[in-house]
Amino acid sequence: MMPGALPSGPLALAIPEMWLAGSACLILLCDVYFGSTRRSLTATLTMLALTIGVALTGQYGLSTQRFLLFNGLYVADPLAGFLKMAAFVAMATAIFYSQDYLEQRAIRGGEYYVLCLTALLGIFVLISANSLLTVYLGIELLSLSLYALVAFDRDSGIAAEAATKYFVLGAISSGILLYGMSMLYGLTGTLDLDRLSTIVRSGPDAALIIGVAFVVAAIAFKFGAVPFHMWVPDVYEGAPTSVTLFIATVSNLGSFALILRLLAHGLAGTPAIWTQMLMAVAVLSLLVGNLGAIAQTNIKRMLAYSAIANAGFVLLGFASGVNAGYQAALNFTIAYVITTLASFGMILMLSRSGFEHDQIADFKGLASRDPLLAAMMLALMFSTAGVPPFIGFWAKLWIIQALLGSRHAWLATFAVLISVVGAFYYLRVVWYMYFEAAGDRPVPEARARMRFILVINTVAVTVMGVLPNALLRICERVLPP
Amino acid sequence: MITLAHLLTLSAVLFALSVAGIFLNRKNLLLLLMCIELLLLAANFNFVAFSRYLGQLDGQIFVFFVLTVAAAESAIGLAILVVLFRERRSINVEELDQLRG
Amino acid sequence: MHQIGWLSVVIWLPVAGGLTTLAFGDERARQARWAALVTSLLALAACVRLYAEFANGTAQFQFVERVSWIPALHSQYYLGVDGISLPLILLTAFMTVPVVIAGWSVVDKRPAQYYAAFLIMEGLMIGVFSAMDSLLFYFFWEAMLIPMFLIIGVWGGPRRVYATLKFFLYTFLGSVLMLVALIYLYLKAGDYSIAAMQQLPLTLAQQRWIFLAFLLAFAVKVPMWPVHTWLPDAHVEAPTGGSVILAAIMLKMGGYGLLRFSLPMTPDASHQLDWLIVSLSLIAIVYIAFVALVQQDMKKLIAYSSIAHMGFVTLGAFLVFYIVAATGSAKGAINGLDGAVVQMISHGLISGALFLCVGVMYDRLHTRDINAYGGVVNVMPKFGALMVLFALANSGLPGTSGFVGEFLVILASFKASFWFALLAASILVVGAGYNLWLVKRVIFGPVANAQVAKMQDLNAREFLVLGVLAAAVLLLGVWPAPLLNMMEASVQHLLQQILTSKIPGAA
Amino acid sequence: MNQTLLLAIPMLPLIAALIAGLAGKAIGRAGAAAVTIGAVGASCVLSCVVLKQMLVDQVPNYDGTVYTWLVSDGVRMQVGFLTDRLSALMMVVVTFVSLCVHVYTIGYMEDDPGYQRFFAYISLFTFSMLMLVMANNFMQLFFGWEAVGVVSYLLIGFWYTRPTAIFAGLKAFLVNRVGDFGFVLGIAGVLYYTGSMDYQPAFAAAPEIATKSMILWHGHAWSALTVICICLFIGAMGKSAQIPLHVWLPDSMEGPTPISALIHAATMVTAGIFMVARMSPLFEYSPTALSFVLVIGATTALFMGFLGIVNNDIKRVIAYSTLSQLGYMTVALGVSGYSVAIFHLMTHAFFKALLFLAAGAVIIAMHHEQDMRKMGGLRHRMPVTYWTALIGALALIGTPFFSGFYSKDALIDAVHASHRYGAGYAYWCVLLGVFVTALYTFRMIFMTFHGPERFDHHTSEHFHDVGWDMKAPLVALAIPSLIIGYLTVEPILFGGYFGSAIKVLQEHDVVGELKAEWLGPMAFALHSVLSAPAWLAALGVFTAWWCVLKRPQVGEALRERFSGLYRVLINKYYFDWFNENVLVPLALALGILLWRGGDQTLIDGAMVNGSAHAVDRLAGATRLLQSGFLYSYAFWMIIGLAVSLGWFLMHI
Amino acid sequence: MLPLILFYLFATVLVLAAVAVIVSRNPVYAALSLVLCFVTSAAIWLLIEAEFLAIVLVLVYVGAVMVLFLFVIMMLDIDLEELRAGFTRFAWLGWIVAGVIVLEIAGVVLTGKLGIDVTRGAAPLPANYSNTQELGALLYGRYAYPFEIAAMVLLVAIVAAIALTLRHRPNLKAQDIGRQVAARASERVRLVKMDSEHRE
Repeated sequence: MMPGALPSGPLALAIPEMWLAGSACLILLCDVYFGSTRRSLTATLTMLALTIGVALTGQYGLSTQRFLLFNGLYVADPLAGFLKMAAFVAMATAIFYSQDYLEQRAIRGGEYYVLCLTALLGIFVLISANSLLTVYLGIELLSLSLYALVAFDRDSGIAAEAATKYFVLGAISSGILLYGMSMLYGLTGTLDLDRLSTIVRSGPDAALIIGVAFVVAAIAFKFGAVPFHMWVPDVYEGAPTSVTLFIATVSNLGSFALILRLLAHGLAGTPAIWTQMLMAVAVLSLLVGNLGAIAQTNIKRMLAYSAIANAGFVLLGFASGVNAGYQAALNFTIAYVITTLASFGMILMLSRSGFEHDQIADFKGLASRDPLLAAMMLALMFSTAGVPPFIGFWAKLWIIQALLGSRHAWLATFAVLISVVGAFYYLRVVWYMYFEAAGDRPVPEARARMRFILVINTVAVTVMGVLPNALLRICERVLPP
Repeated sequence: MITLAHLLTLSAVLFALSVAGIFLNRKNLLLLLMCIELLLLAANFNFVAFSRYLGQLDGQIFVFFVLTVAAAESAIGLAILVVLFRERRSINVEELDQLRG
Repeated sequence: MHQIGWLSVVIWLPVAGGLTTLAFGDERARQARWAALVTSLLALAACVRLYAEFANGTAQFQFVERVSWIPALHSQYYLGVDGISLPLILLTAFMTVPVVIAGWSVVDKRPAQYYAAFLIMEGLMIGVFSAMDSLLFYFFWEAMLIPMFLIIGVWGGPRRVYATLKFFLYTFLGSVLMLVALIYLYLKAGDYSIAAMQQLPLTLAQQRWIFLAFLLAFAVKVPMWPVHTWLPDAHVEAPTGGSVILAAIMLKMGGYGLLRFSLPMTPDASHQLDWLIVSLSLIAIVYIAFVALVQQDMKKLIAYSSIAHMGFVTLGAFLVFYIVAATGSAKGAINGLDGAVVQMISHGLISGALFLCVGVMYDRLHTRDINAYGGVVNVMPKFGALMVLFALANSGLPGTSGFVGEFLVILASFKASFWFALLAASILVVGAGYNLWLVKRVIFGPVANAQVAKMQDLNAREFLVLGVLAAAVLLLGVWPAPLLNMMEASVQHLLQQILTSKIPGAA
Repeated sequence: MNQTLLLAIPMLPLIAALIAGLAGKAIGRAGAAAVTIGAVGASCVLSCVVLKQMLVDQVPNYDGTVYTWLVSDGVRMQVGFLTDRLSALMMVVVTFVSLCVHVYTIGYMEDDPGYQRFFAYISLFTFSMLMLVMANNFMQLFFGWEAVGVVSYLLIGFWYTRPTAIFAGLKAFLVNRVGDFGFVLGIAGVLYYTGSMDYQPAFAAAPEIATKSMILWHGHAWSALTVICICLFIGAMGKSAQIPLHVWLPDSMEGPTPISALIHAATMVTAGIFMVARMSPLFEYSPTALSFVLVIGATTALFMGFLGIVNNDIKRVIAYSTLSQLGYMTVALGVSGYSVAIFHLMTHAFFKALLFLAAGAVIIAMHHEQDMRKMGGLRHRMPVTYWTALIGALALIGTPFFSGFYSKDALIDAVHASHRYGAGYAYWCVLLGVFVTALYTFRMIFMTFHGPERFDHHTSEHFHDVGWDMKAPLVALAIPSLIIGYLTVEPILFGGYFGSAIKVLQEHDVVGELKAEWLGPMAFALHSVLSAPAWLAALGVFTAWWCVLKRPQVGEALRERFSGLYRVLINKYYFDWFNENVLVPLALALGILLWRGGDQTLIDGAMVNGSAHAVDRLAGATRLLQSGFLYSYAFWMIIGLAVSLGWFLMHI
Repeated sequence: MLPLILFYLFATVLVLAAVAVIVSRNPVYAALSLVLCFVTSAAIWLLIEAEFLAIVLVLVYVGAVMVLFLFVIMMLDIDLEELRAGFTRFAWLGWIVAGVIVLEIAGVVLTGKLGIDVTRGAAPLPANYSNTQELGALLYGRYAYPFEIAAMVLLVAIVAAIALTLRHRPNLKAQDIGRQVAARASERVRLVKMDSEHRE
């Protein structure tokens, strides 16, 4: 493909989406014709598509300015380019980690990859959304793909249960979102977020309150924030681990885009309402997430509660209502995605056919069975707990800094104190790996390729923990004040 | 004259009924799906009403898309329901409690 | 400016050595051991070089390295030492060597990881003492928890999990609030450098909050009563080397933090709340000494005695305002500060040595219960002599390092109040009580049982380790002047900072 | 004066101690003995040289620094020597007695496996004692003070397999620590009020401190100097075994006898006396403190003497005698008769060391039998020991012309002359003490050396007199015990020997009052026939003779007659009982209470683990919330929405 | 006046039908009640001159979605008796919450605190106004981008529904397109060589 053959000018900024949609269709077709014997080709093709996507985004999708496309329904700005790039990379990594797992469970359908790509497309739509309508469609595209993915392992009863719960609650939340959007629309007469942000000002309007409250509730649902979090543990546990990995990582980038576009941008004029709501939600999330995780024995479920707690942190960044907070939230999201990719990658790495390796106790004695994997898991757990020298530390640090900078000292104090409680369950994984005997648990399989990527992933967690400046700078740059 | 207030109130009642339906129902999953349709209907009512009374069509466009998405959603929802039923031989909400805690 | 950043060398050399050790793997334990020993010796040599080039008589920071690290947060890789931190760095490098040697033939469970943990920790601890950027300080401060967590958890005793979790969560709880305070200060100062924070004007209310946040972090580390209960548990369960490092160095970080952060950054709050520190210190000295008296587990006894002795550090550091109030001048306050620092160094040597002694006995009898011993000197005369020496040093015998710090603090506390001095001096009696009673029950007396009768005296390796420590303890006791000279200017400077109000408009 | 010379005096024993201690095996038993004896001998000679320089060559006092120990806040703490006539005298006494003990040890410890170690210890002790004596500042004084305590601790527990010995060592150290506790406070006070740790500036500031007061409790101002002096004296009470810190000294007899002679009679226990004399420039300005000293000393002098009467252990009798004599010295200090105190200290050092060594010889000869009831009639079997012991005993009870006479009578006269508060009580105590001293001393002499042999056949068979290595020191000590008082009483007490070393205010100068009546040592001795003490002493000897030799049953009868009193005495006034059954259990109970109750239950149980449990319970509750039922999930979502909506709608 | 009467009529039916949806114990009745809801809603939308959506609602919902519902109900062979047990113990709470929400929303609507003038009627539309045409123009012009996304949504629905429900039963004979396309001429005919039978 010659660069010159592609549309130049602003429309080229939408090439990532175009490529994604096109390649999804293409792969669907290919998959049908490959036949069941060569299904693994689909995975390879998907990886290829994602890699090309990265290249295309790098070439066309990045912009230093803010452009509006498609009659203002689509925005291309530095943040969008960065998030899409991150989403591509995260998706590719996630699929890479998932391959063996899917292979072993005979989840070979090419539809799996297609749905992954459409979900990614949904995220992209969210990232570039500049209208209530595109926000809604993005959410739905993402969610519908995810519902299907969660249920994808048709032989698993709990997957179906998880999918059902996810679906029902998700549908309710999108109903709530729609109701809220309708109120905002009714008040302003526009769906356009740019115009919304100029029209909406804090006032005693009930329509605004209803609209904002409903929208925030739906956003909180997407984040899995308390009390809209109930789906998170069940879905994380019930879904195939590869899907959980997707929900826990890539999907978070979409959530971040959602809250940024809708609240931080669209409702920038009336922060008083939603920052207060977010604070309440975030505090509850930190509390419930950290407490809930303590009592878990299933690591996927534990990480689900951890996700709830971490959502609390991201929401705290937004609750600060200042740009520094949004930057911190972005940084936190990226850090969280990188770390969580590797954490779930580790679970996938350790699971074998017929054995999910999803109990925390399955980690017992890993340090003696496979010191390298144990050391990496250690790094990941401490990173998530927010202990230097890992990336998670800076993520939390910046959130706290934003909170203090916006005079929310109590929130900051609460956040750090509750993260001490949270540290316990991360430590428990380390404890099982290092302090407990292995028993008759087997030595993990070699899987050199996956191991290699995991090492790179963990090294990234550490290197970015020792030298965090680059990521911080990027966050500053893509979210200029 | 039908005022906006009429329509909004009606939509609020619909919304509340669907909400009530969702958590009153502890048995049949299908009923839950129907309640969700009702919920979407309530939102659509708002959009249509606002669109009409504001004199601009964006709201109705939105409803159009909502209807499309809702159809797709129903399809997937029912597919999941089918999968669930095949696994569990039941669509009883009360029996969906393997995942908990 | 130095061509080579020697501070970086002493920080990263052990870390790199630790990673090398790790790379050798547990299968090649022999190589790993030697790598660890060589690394620790090299680090010590580098530290000695620092000492040799250190210029006394100035409060300026020396060997300063300042490189951009996180411009986005206005934080730098900013290192430097003054007369307060250099002794602690020397102590760290010095104590790591015995720890490495002490584990030589004793640790056979994952030896490479064992040594790696200690070496990495050495680097991080030196980092704590040499960081001049508070974010860098915190970075090292927290990172150090990880290897310690593993050391206690992997190589510890039967209740190691409880102990190490308690240790981690306790210290983590303390330090996160410090982080909040540091960020707050950064937002005010616009810079994470410690110097900038020390010069930042703050109202009394702000200082009070910051002081309390700092206090929790440092009090847990010191540890001060009543946040001390993690220490006995951690010590009892930790392997010998872990106990040594814990007692010898990690506790000092709390004291160091008080001197480097609390006092100079929040002098007015320190003034306002000094009653709190002084009372807690005195409680620690008296209360904990009595608790130590009744311990049956040797490590626990020494752990409690550590708490009591660290009480002198906190007491010495916070006497200054009382002295000013009582005598109208700060004359004598430096005695307290000097005493605090000297006490840190000395306690590092003595408690480290005592834990090594317990380790020596534990290696032979696999129990730390005092009742299981008796008459050890009959079969282990060399060991007995050294143990008695360290016990005496621990009870503050003149001529040993244990005396210097306590003496200075008692001298200073008399200026603050006769009663402070009285309570502080009570350690002379109770301290001697628990130390010598321990010696009486363990070392002296007829051979208690058949197991004791079979104990072998120190081998050359153990003798070397304990002998070197004994020499250090005596040397510091007989001639502490070099240490005091090193500190003098920095402590003077610190006193100036403490006495300068930071409340805007008050000065 | 030559600093190297002074430095050599303490360093030689130290080096010898190190050699004997660290290389004991290499140099062997004889080597260890030779090295240490050589070193202490050299020290002794050098000390004599120093004394000679001071007396004969009139070399001025030396006050110099060897090295700076540390400088903190401008306070220079250093190691240095102050050599004046006081310290020179002490040096000679210390090194001389030490030398004798060293020589004596060759024989006494002959069969002991810890031979080299013992020599190392006593050499180390000599070093420590010299450091104490020669100090020119409080820091070094305290160093020596504690160092002698430690060596004493090690030596009492020398036979470390004996539980009683190690117990006694521990007890000695702890009780001494109680004294040191006061001592260190006193030093801190000195630093506070004078800003210096050195003697000279501190002494110079004494009149000024005397005018200051410190508030210890609301509204109760104390003279700062009194507080300091009492604190310092508490230190002396520990070292010099004054009531109630005397309890360790009798027990310390568990150590080998040379130690009892060296440390627990001649040198270490007198450190307190020396220290107060050294601090005379301070004490002089605090009559209150001196009265305190006086009363404590007098009480010790008399009541410890009583205990000597009922004891049957030969060493313990001498130990109680030592306590009593220390009380005498303290009394002398209390009436500002510092020179008398030091004089008595010196004479006492000789004759008490002599008595201990003699007792040691008896013990060795009797195969480690210490019970006097199993002795008797030994004067024939051990004539040298007997005669030297008799000299010692006569000196102790103050027989005219013997050394003890001069010091004790001068002391009693000084007390008599004093008008200090408490001096009347003290006078009666010391006077009665003379009788008591004579009684128990000669009871001991008679029981041991006179009368029938009460030991069994086996002992009799294997009895062997000690060799000349042990007898020589006896003789060496007997000579000064006999004559030194006569020779030195005049210069020391009235010849201004101490010069500026001891400061006595004009109005307190009791010795000066005595001087007016002084006619010379001969006349003093002859006059004593007319004085009460001589008669009391004679009466004591007579009583002892009567009860022990003449009518042995009288003792028994008295014991039964005054059984209550006897029980009090045999239980040592219940001091030990109190300490062991009240103080120690109280401390342990407190420890247990604070540990179990405070640490484990309150802090750990309620706060630390309590919060962990609370978190745990909350976590369980959170789990319950996640019931697994869709309708409940939806319910929480809707409730959350409704609540937040309601909250904001209420606020418009 | 007539529209208002009609509105009240339809609204009443709508609410009653909605209540019927949530209280009926038989899913078939519920589905049919829901159909009634949609139809009355469409009628109300017609009343306020949103005719295109009214028709779409009936076509899409009644015609497609509800049929799908009924189809699934029939297909799943659900044991209705089991599902008939009724509401939760906390039904009263549900009703209260529903009431609160109605009060919250309707309350502010009716008290005029909404921030929007809710009392006015809609502006009359011009005579030649075609709701359908206007919507069409918007849909294919301004809203082309969402339209494409909606297409993807439908694609997802198709793919997902098939992927989830299509079952390859072991003994099912079906076409395998992949294999058919990949087949080569040489593989189409297999020559089997058989030994001739030997007669005994």
